[in-house]
Amino acid sequence: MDCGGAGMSEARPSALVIGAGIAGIQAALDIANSGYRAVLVESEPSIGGHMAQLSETFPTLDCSQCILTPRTVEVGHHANIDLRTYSLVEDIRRSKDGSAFQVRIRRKAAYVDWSKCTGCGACQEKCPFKVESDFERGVGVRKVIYTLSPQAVPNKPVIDAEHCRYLISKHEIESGTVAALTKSGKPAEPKCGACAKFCPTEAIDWDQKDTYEELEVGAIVLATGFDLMSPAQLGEYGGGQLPDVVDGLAFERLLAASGPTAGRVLRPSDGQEPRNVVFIQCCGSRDPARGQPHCSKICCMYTAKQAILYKHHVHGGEATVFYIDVRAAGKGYEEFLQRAQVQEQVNYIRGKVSRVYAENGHLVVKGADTLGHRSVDVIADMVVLAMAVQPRPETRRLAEMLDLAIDDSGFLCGLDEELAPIETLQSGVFLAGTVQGPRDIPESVAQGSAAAGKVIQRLRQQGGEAAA
Amino acid sequence: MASRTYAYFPGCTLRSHAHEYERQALAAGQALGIDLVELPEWNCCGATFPLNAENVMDLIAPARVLIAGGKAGGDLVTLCAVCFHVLRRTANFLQTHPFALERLNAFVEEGPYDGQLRPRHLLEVVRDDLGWAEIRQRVTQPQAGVRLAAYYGCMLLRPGPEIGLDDPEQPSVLENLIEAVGAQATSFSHSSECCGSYLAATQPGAVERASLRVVEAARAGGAAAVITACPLCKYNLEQAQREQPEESRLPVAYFTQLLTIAFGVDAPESAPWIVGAPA
Amino acid sequence: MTLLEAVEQRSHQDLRLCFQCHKCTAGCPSAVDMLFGPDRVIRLLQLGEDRRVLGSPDLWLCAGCGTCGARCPNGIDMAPVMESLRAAALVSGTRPGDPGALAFHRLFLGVARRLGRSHEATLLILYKLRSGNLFSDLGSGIRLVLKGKVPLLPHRIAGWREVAQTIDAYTPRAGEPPCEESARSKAWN
Amino acid sequence: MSRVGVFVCHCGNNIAGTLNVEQVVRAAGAHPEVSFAADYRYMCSDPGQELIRTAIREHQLDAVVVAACSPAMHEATFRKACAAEGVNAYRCESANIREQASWVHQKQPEAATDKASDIVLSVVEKVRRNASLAPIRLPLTRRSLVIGGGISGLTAALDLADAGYPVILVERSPALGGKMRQFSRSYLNLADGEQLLQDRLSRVSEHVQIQVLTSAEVRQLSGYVGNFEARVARQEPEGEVEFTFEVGAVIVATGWDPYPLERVPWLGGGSHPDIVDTLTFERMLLQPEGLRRPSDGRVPQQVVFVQCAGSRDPERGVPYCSKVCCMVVAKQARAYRQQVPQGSACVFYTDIRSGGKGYEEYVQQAAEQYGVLYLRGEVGRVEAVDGQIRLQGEDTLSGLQLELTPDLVVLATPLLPAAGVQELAQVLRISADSNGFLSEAHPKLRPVETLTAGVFLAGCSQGPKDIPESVAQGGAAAAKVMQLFSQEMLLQSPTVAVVDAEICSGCGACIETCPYGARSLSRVRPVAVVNPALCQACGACAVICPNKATEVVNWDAGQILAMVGEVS
Repeated sequence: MDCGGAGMSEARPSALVIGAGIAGIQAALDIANSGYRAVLVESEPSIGGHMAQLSETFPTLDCSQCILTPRTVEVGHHANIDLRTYSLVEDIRRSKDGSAFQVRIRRKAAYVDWSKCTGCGACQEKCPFKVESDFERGVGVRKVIYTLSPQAVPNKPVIDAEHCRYLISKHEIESGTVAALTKSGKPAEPKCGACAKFCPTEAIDWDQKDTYEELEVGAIVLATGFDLMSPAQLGEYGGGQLPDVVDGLAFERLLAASGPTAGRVLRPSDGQEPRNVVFIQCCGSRDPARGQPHCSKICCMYTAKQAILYKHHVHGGEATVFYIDVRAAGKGYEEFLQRAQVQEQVNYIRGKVSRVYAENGHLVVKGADTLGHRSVDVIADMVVLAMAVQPRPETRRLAEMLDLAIDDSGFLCGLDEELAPIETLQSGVFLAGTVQGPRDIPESVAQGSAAAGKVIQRLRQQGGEAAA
Repeated sequence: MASRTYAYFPGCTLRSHAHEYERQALAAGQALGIDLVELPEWNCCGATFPLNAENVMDLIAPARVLIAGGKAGGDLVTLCAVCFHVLRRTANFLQTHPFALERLNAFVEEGPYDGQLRPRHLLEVVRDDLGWAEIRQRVTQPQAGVRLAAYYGCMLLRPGPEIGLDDPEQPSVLENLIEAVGAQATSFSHSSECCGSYLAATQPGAVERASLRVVEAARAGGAAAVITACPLCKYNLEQAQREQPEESRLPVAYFTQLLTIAFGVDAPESAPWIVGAPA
Repeated sequence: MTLLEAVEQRSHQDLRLCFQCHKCTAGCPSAVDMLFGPDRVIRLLQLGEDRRVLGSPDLWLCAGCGTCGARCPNGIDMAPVMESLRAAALVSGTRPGDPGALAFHRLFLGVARRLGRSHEATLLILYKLRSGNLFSDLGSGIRLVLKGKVPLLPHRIAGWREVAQTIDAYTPRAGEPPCEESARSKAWN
Repeated sequence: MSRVGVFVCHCGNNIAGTLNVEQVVRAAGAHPEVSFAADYRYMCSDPGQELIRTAIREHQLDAVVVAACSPAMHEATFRKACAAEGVNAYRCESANIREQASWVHQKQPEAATDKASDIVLSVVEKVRRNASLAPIRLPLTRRSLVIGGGISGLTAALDLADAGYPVILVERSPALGGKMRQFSRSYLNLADGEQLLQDRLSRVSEHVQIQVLTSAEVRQLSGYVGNFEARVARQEPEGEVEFTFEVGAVIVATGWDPYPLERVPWLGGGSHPDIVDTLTFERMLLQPEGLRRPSDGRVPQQVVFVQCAGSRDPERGVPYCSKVCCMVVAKQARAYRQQVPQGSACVFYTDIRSGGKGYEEYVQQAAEQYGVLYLRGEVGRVEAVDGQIRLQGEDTLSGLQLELTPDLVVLATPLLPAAGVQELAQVLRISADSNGFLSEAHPKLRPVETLTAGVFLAGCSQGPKDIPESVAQGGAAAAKVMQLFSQEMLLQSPTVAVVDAEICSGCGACIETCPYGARSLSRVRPVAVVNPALCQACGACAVICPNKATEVVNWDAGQILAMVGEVS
């Protein structure tokens, strides 16, 4: 539905949506398309969340970026959405009458004046330093001045101050660690600064500081999403030690056409095409002893998808999945699993892997087949760990700020987890997506819409008329 | 160099099979300013930690060692990985089970034991009290070019939360020690796999297979010798190779030997990784 | 009390949590020599197949290395479970899956008798009997012990009278069901 | 003379990895009416759109072709960018060189490049003839029709009513509450379904904005988004009474029906009174005198639950997973052990699917605290022999063959789409999948929409779901309706069929052929007229018209011939 929104008015009732993954995006769009203002806050430089990292989506194998970018572009241009990326919600206080919230937002210093930046990309091209990219999950690099992807919304770069040569040396000079005068007696200059030299609009702002903004909203949607548990926490699989043992999101990046290998599956250690890939499910999930007690819900399906895509990418490649129970509960999911097992000939072995270690340039996967009652050692070129889905660290902070209930795993609790999953103990505060627990994209989208519905309801009840 | 003094529990094995281990440890300790003072009165640690402990009788042997250690004052240090394992787990158990401690104290003559001792392994002393920099400083005969496999086995590592000597899945203390004396720690896939342990008495076949897998993995990593802290591991790994011609066996040495040779206490030619190692 | 319950109580491990992921068996250094492997031992206990469990050689093949316990998602350590099962097998008189192991235990008992009950070694030996484990630093078996080449006994030791007097009460007797054995036990706080 | 701009997208490697983008730019640039042609890595990105906007300004472009992905993806993006620079949105067209060239001809890069150039040039021929248009504006009725009074329908109705929009809630059975009404309890709440629903039911019945019709069915739906007319028939003692409602949106929440026990004969379904399905067992758990088995009223001492009793079984049952059974069985086995502590409960399963918040922990508790024995394996056969139930199965984990003689067998049979939903789908002009569940517009991003504007889905009508998911979907469908109702006027694409009344003979051939019912004879004079709100611009009328009196705007014969001419 095309809503040619009118100009923005500060007086118009508005809602705060925290987190711009698919659930937050959906909530913001539904709120905005109903004529209310949505302030969408995202800690990363651009929106899209984990969905922007995915290669293709199950069970239809739609390209994730392709179906996501129409939404991100719509958000970026929507007259009713105020986008606050690279920003964090610092504080939330309820107003005296309880109907509204005072919100304090901190925008992190990006060292780039976005109002001047045209997103031409010259800075990224000229920056001489590369660091490991979180977005690429360690299997790719980015420049120190960076955007998350070429289709980023907004497409404005930020400077990673921790690795920026200029900012580091500037700090050294200012703090006196380095002499203020050079040997020749000239004032010491910070090194590099290539981005600033090549920026055609002089948008690099070395003195930029964090900025703060206060605003009032009538409702809040929490959609801060999830993180994957770090593979380094599973030492027996060589996580964090063996380069060819990667997590599920890293493998998504290797499969993605927009990823660091342009969609070729190449193992990180030597750039060779792996002929044999082992996927291990329940890595840290269903593991109260050392990981998370909960089931991460999405891994069974994305592993089946990754195994299928791998077999499409590498002809003659062998894919083996170790699992405990295959959880293919969703529309078309069981059929998709059947496709993986039968048509695509992915080997499914019921049993958990005890250890992965390197030997003679390969990985030895010590597994077991509980159905065949035998131990199975698989020689693999690459191992993909379906790491547990867990809440992001800021979720707990927000829960404390708003006095919300959290469960044993750290996810937020709905007012009634079954009958009122969107509402919370606090009126006017709603949940959407994986902030509440692991769930897949359609469930997150439905929750995003449902949360928007609650927001619209509340704003209408508060008497604020939507803009036409 | 300031001298550090520790109470020292040798255990039976060091007075029989592994007297060399003790000699090396005392010598290396001297070089490092570590004074190991043997407990005036001690008995066997019990050799296994009772996993189904139902009464204090099961714990009395290690508990007596702890009592003696407590009387001696300061930290109690051991060398044998088995003794260390039993003593530390017993200490943990008594610390977290006050009722058991109470019953024990009602029973033994030489008590009471306050439950607070945390027995330590010499490796911990070297790593935590001295640090690798100090080891490096003391090295006079750097073992450059020597490739060694760090072998932990089970007793030093598991159960991880109880033992707490190192990361049970990715330990590093032995590797760090090897690097500190200038040698190179090889990639060793079986560094914390079990050698078969005390099944040697009843299941020699199973132990031999398990131990040979460990030896082969060390060999595959290009090691000239296996470095261990456990007399039982050393025994099993050597026994497993006894059928092989002597020159093709992979030597197994205590980490203390690495120190005595690197510090110039023992002659370089006594090192099994030089004498026995393939060129 | 079922064997499952008795073993759970003695070993302090919750075997009903096991969802048969097989991670224990996949990492067990002795699994290649076992008949079932640790995961099926649990499964058979869950299904009440006690005789098959007690008669299996698997109990005697566990080296207690703790690899299973270190990695089990449900935190189950099989080493104490196997130890309880060994004790249960001995007292129930089930023919052990490994007759050699039993003989070894009996022989040790004889050694203890020969040395005399008041002797300090008695405690040690009985202790070993109860645990079902033996410290194999003794060389390749008992021969060395019998030849007296390995000093089992500690040096410079004080009196153990109070210990010796209580040993009888805690010595397991053949034919005693394992559940009573554990009923006698006291849970530590 | 037009001033057309052509913008060729690399789509990362999706397009540029196969075909020669520069060559396509050169081919387009050679067209006499193309004033500007360029390529870029991602045209949909912000800098890509900026490139288009700058070019419009600098080269005074009055029409734009973006050669990129399918128009289903980003046509709206590019049209907005053009409109922002004053180029009419309908003078911007997408040339699909990804799905139609690079993706399908990956092995023939040269031919793909030629084909892409042809596609681009043919769209240039079209766009230079495109008229500037304005969207059609339509009024709308801000009242909705919710079909189905189960948990998702109730949630949707309440959300809409609380937002101030009136709702007609139609329920086929005599009472609201759906299947949940029959539940002994839910996974997490101890109260029975009736109690859990109480708050919602009383609020619905008291709400001034909700009109409830029970024992009623939707017979017909005419009209279009924002302006539907629904005919609802209600069974009353005196006979059937028909109502007509004008509504702007429809939410379908028709739920599910149980699978007939007789359809699982290999599990003894229908052969013995003590072989029951899970829904029946729910009622048994609620018996005031305690749990009694149907045959003789005794308390069952050994209960066997069989999961996937017909689900995940394309040969004998249904191919899909019914999703809720693992948790339903865990809940029932726990409840049974609570009611009959000395009884034993075991569950045969293939995979335990406890993916949901707290679900894994819930099943682990069933095994650990409630002593439910889980057996991994299929049940080969359940049969009644001389009144005794015999069950053969295997525990594949231990390899044990099991022969049991349980007192009661509970079969977790599949969830079926509600009876009659196929007919309803036809009435609503929406589609269903091969299993009979209604189809959503997109499985990932449009889970509660259908391809028919103004008709939305919620709950199990779309596929098996648990309660929290059904609640979320009910809320999501309501939000979609609120979004629709917040518009002052509905905007509709103006590229619809038009009739040249001077030429039209009123023969009516187009009325017959129109699949959307968008055409009729004018009441004023004998010519065909088009209802633009219903027209989907399929062009069937243009083909059938013997006089060439009808055409689709911006898809006229001249344009199509010019496009064909460019390609051939």
